[in-house]
Amino acid sequence: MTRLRPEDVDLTTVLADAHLDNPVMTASGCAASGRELHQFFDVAELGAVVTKSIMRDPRSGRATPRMAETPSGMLNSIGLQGPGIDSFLATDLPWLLQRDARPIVSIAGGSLGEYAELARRVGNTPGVAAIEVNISCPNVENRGLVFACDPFQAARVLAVVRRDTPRGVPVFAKLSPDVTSIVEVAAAVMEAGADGLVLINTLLGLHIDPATLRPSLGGVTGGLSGPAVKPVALRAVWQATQALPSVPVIGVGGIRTGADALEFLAAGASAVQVGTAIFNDPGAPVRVIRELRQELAARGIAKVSEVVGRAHPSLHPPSP
Amino acid sequence: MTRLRPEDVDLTTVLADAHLDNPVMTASGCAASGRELHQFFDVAELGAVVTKSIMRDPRSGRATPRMAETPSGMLNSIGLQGPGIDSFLATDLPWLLQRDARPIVSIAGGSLGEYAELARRVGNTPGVAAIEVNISCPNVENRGLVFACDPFQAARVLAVVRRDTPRGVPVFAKLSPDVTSIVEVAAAVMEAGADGLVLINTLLGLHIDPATLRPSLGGVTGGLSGPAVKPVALRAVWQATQALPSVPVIGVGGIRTGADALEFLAAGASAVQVGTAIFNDPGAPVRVIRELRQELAARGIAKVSEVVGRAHPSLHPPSP
Amino acid sequence: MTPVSAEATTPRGPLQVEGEVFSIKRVGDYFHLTVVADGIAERARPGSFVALSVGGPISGALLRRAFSIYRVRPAGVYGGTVEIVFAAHGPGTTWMAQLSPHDPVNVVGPLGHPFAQPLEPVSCALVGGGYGSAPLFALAERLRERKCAVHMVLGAATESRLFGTLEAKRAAQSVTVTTVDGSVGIKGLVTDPLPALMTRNGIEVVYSCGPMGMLRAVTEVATAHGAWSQTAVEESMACGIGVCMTCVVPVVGDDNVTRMVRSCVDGPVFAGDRVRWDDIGTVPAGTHGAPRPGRPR
Amino acid sequence: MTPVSAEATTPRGPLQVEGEVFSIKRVGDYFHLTVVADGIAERARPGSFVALSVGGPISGALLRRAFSIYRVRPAGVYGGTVEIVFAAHGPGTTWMAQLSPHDPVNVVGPLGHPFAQPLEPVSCALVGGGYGSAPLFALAERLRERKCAVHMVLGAATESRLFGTLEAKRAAQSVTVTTVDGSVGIKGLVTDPLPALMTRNGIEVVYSCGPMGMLRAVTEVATAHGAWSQTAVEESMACGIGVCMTCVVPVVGDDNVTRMVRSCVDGPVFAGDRVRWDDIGTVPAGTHGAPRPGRPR
Ligand SMILES: Cc1cc2nc3c(=O)[nH]c(=O)nc-3n(C[C@H](O)[C@H](O)[C@H](O)COP(=O)(O)OP(=O)(O)OC[C@H]3O[C@@H](n4cnc5c(N)ncnc54)[C@H](O)[C@@H]3O)c2cc1C
Ligand SMILES: Cc1cc2nc3c(=O)[nH]c(=O)nc-3n(C[C@H](O)[C@H](O)[C@H](O)COP(=O)(O)OP(=O)(O)OC[C@H]3O[C@@H](n4cnc5c(N)ncnc54)[C@H](O)[C@@H]3O)c2cc1C
Ligand SMILES: Cc1cc2nc3c(=O)[nH]c(=O)nc-3n(C[C@H](O)[C@H](O)[C@H](O)COP(=O)(O)O)c2cc1C
Ligand SMILES: Cc1cc2nc3c(=O)[nH]c(=O)nc-3n(C[C@H](O)[C@H](O)[C@H](O)COP(=O)(O)O)c2cc1C
Ligand code: FES
Ligand code: FES
Repeated sequence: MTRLRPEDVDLTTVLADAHLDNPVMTASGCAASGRELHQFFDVAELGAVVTKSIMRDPRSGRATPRMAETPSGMLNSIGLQGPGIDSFLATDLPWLLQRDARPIVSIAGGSLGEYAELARRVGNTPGVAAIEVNISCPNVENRGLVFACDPFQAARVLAVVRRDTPRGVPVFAKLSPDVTSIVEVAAAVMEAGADGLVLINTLLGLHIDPATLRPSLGGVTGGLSGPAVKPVALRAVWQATQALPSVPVIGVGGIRTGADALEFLAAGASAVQVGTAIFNDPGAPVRVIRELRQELAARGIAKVSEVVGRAHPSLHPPSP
Repeated sequence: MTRLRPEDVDLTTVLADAHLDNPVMTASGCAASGRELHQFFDVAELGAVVTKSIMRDPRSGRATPRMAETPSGMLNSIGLQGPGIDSFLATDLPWLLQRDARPIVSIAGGSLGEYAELARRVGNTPGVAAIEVNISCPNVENRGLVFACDPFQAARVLAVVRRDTPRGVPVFAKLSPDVTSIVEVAAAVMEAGADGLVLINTLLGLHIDPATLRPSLGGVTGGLSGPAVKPVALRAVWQATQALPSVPVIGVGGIRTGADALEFLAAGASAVQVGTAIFNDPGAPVRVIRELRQELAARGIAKVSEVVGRAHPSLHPPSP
Repeated sequence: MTPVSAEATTPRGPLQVEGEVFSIKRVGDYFHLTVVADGIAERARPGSFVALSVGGPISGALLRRAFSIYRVRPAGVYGGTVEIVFAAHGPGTTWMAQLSPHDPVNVVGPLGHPFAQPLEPVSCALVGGGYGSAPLFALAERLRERKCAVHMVLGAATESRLFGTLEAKRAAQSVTVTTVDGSVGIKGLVTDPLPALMTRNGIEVVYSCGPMGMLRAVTEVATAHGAWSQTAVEESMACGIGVCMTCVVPVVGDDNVTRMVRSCVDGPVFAGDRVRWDDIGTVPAGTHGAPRPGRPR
Repeated sequence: MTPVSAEATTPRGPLQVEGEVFSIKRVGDYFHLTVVADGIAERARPGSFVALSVGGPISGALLRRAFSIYRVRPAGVYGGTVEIVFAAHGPGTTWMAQLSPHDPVNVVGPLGHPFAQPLEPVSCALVGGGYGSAPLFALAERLRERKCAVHMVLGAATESRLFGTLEAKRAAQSVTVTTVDGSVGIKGLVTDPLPALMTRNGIEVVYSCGPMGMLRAVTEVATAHGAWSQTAVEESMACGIGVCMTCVVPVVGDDNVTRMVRSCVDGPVFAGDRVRWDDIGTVPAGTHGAPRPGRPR
């Protein structure tokens, strides 16, 4: 066998209508809009840059403290601080496009109307590779219940976003793991028209301040992320792709290395996102691309698509 | 202020009808029936020894590998290997009682009938401090769905166990965090007659073997435990005690130190269990008791009961 | 007199460097750590900081720890070095205190918006609380190069928590020391001697670094004397590079609008009178994008 | 001839000891680590193991790593020591390979059921694969004290993965070495020379430690020659002390019933002919408590 060289591995990835050079993205909220990371590497090297979830209006976010470190992870309660869609479309998105980056824009809303408006405005901007729909937001019209926790409400959001997003711009639903059956929510949003799934958003957690014995975070509870949640994220990807084998899935949760990325691909993801690991290593996303090439080459796998779903015995019977 | 000495802190704890010397227990499945740990410390020093969930019949458990290490945690898929109730009552329970330990017996079943039988046999054995009901088991009569994931099925189990357990022996329901609303399940089991809650059991996770790119565990998915899950466990305790302030809660998930135990008490737990940390430090449960005394003394808190629920602003307004 | 941002010097922007411990020494209650980390010295400016990873190769602590740069030396015999002064506080810094020469240590830096420096040769007070004095020495040097008069006020709870009192004598025209317990210097807070010192020396800019409470009090004194204040704040940071939005403080902009501003890139140094000290830990009403009453978030 | 358990020696039972690295040396592809850990030496028996915590004070790796005890020295000038030989395999052992003298290392041990030793002075073969030879030297010493003849067979993939070939010459009447690549000794597996060696020396007990596949093959040879076999298995262990049930292997009891048996306390040494080698990684049908067909678990 002639040894496969890392640089010869084909990393190109197709996610519904989105064609990417490689399957590695930033995770929403962990890379702002790419500008700061551009000091450490060229953002055009990434499969895509997923931007911080943008809302219609400017938003101050929650009170500090907004973070607490936890074993192999962290909690955050940012509360979706952001400049609002006008400023985003005027400044952040053009910056990414000028650098030849592939932007996937994450949108978040408090009502179906907000989601629809965001979908129209983002979807009609040339150069947007896809829309990621963050449904882990309280539904203003429904007692503040989080859309992602109810398959019916989640599906309504996706139906509206798909309806108002131009054809050719794929729409991905980002799901919360804090549900009894992620497969049920996944099936509901796919049924409603989503083109794929992003799994997973953070887990709900709490941190107690040892000095005051009160919750540390300004927002009381926060979202748990980082390597600590990797087993939960892998499980969600595996369950969703086992139940819905043809659905494109983007895996996220605790990815730090190319080996981690490979595990998500094997579990069924077609692409991956790097989030909290960036805080430890600002160069993590490009390092993950490099390491993924090496992991694939070392196994003699010439195309990344070949490894997607390997962990599913029913879909990929072991070679004899 | 005269300094409070650790040995003068009052750790006595009341959980429904169970009176304990201190609030620190082993977690079910992480201490077998106490015998092995007795090589490292006297099991009578613990508030209680919670035994490995026992089923009616002997049980081989799942195929190996049964564990995988994960960042700050581990996955297990033991599959409730155990000797069955006859052997347990003949050997393990008498051993604990002879050592003056306080046994809390964890029971698990595949049907309501099994739970009822276990409740009767365990509940009628003198010396049992309480019954802990592990409902994270597939329901044989209901398509193998896990009891803990459905408030209605969970409540049915607790109703049957409470009915068949003698008065005076409290019954605790151990809940799974893998649900959309743990408060809903908590309310349902309390309504059905449970005397208190144990929060939390493991989170469902997956590990991929880097060599084969297949799931590592014989049982495919496994339960995530250890410090990685502490923020999720604290959140569950906080949510449940916020919604049901008068319910006794035993906190479990990632506790390693006295400071961790204190955080659970502040979040609303009246007692705590030490699980996976034992695998790192076989003396962890008694060390946690010692450290908890120190933490309380350093804060001038003379009775452990005073600290329970401190993190709830509504229940404990901050002193001026 | 308006302080302006330090001049743009090339090379710019932060680096990530796998460095190596050159030396680590106890200094009172603190540790003085020198790390060989090429390229950082050349880019550092007074007030910028570095972020170190902690816990080693299989660390359970994911986030970097932020430390003000005390001193740098550009590449020479030993490669460029960067020096910090830290307190062993929680698990991460306790781990750092166990480092030995040649141990690897990963550094990201220099980070943050540094101290603005005056164009004219004015009189400056540099006020440091505890290890907060560390970044003031490089600042003092730059100010003296600009022919500014430099007066230092160093305070701490007790003598062992003071850093650099001896070095301050070389760095400044005058040095005033305060301790809460009176173990050395004036018994009290840095703000006790500050007003008289400002009047006496015609101070036009007050620089400060230390606990939030001190920064606020120093700013009050400075403002009351009509002086500019430059404060280096310390807010919990997850990324240190501006991407996570955890490190925000409410700051009033030129347009008089309060914004939740990132202290890692827009700070850590802010004009003291722009920070809403009383409202730290809240989102003050009227902040840009703050929740409007009656609308659930 | 029936091997019986090693005599009960007081003190008994495992300890948890905060030890200290005495020395660490490279030996071929392995590391030879000596730890000062009082009390363990006195309790250790050939075939027992220790479990070390890895990663330091803020480690993200919670579980201990298990290693056969190579050698012990009871408390003397330096306090009691325990020695292991390990391969830097994954993150935990890679971290261990970076240890230096005086570094702290937490040890639990001795753990596990040791090699059973014959009462009569019989002829024994000791077969080690890779670092699996490490526990055989202490065993050889005890066997020689019991006037047993000791023949050693050490095998590995290649020369650098052999451990203790020189020491074996002192420890045994005969030493046979095999390597898969033929870099030293006989080209092949330990089971290639074993049958002839057994016949030649009238071997009655075969001890083995190494990869599962080797243990199984050695057991087959031993059984074919009517000899007893004692095998030290290596199964993933979460606790090492018998409380978690992760480390089970299917073993046939005296009652001919197969049970899933803990290799940390009931092993790691099992009579080779009692282990259902083919069924490792499964719960064989008929195992005590195995799922019955048609009943979901
Ligand atoms: C810009 C800046 C400059 C600093 N300069 C210095 C310095 O020169 N010398 C020094 O000793 N310390 C300095 N600090 C504080 C230092 O970062 C903390 O003491 C350190 O992070 C504590 O880590 P730990 O693991 O010991 O504590 P832990 O409590 O275990 O830390 C847990 C988490 O909280 C964060 N955290 C805890 N305390 C602080 C704090 N005070 N500020 C920010 N984050 C915190 C940590 O980074 C970590 O993510 C500075 C902080 C900032 C933001
Ligand atoms: C009774 C016994 C004796 C052993 N004796 C030795 C010895 O003398 N020398 C030596 O080099 N190795 C020995 N091993 C194997 C050694 O425990 C593993 O190589 C080590 O645990 C790997 O840790 P890691 O962090 O490098 O690998 P990782 O793959 O990161 O380990 C991840 C997890 O899997 C477990 N694990 C991984 N490989 C093994 C394995 N082969 N056996 C058991 N658990 C494993 C680890 O303990 C850890 O919990 C022994 C194992 C057992 C059970
Ligand atoms: C500080 C922070 C901010 C985040 N903000 C968002 C967000 O705006 N929208 C979103 O969909 N997810 C957000 N997330 C979740 C991440 O995109 C990701 O789903 C999660 O952190 C798990 O991946 P990780 O472990 O790699 O970080 C945020 C996570 C962090 C840590
Ligand atoms: C190896 C292992 C076996 C377990 N077995 C049981 C069990 O039999 N019954 C049960 O209710 N919980 C069981 N658990 C869950 C623990 O009791 C506990 O709820 C969980 O591990 C979280 O706590 P920890 O992080 O302290 O381990 C088991 C956990 C582990 C790691
Ligand atoms: S620390 Fe992340 S934005 Fe400032
Ligand atoms: S490793 Fe836990 S029982 Fe054997």
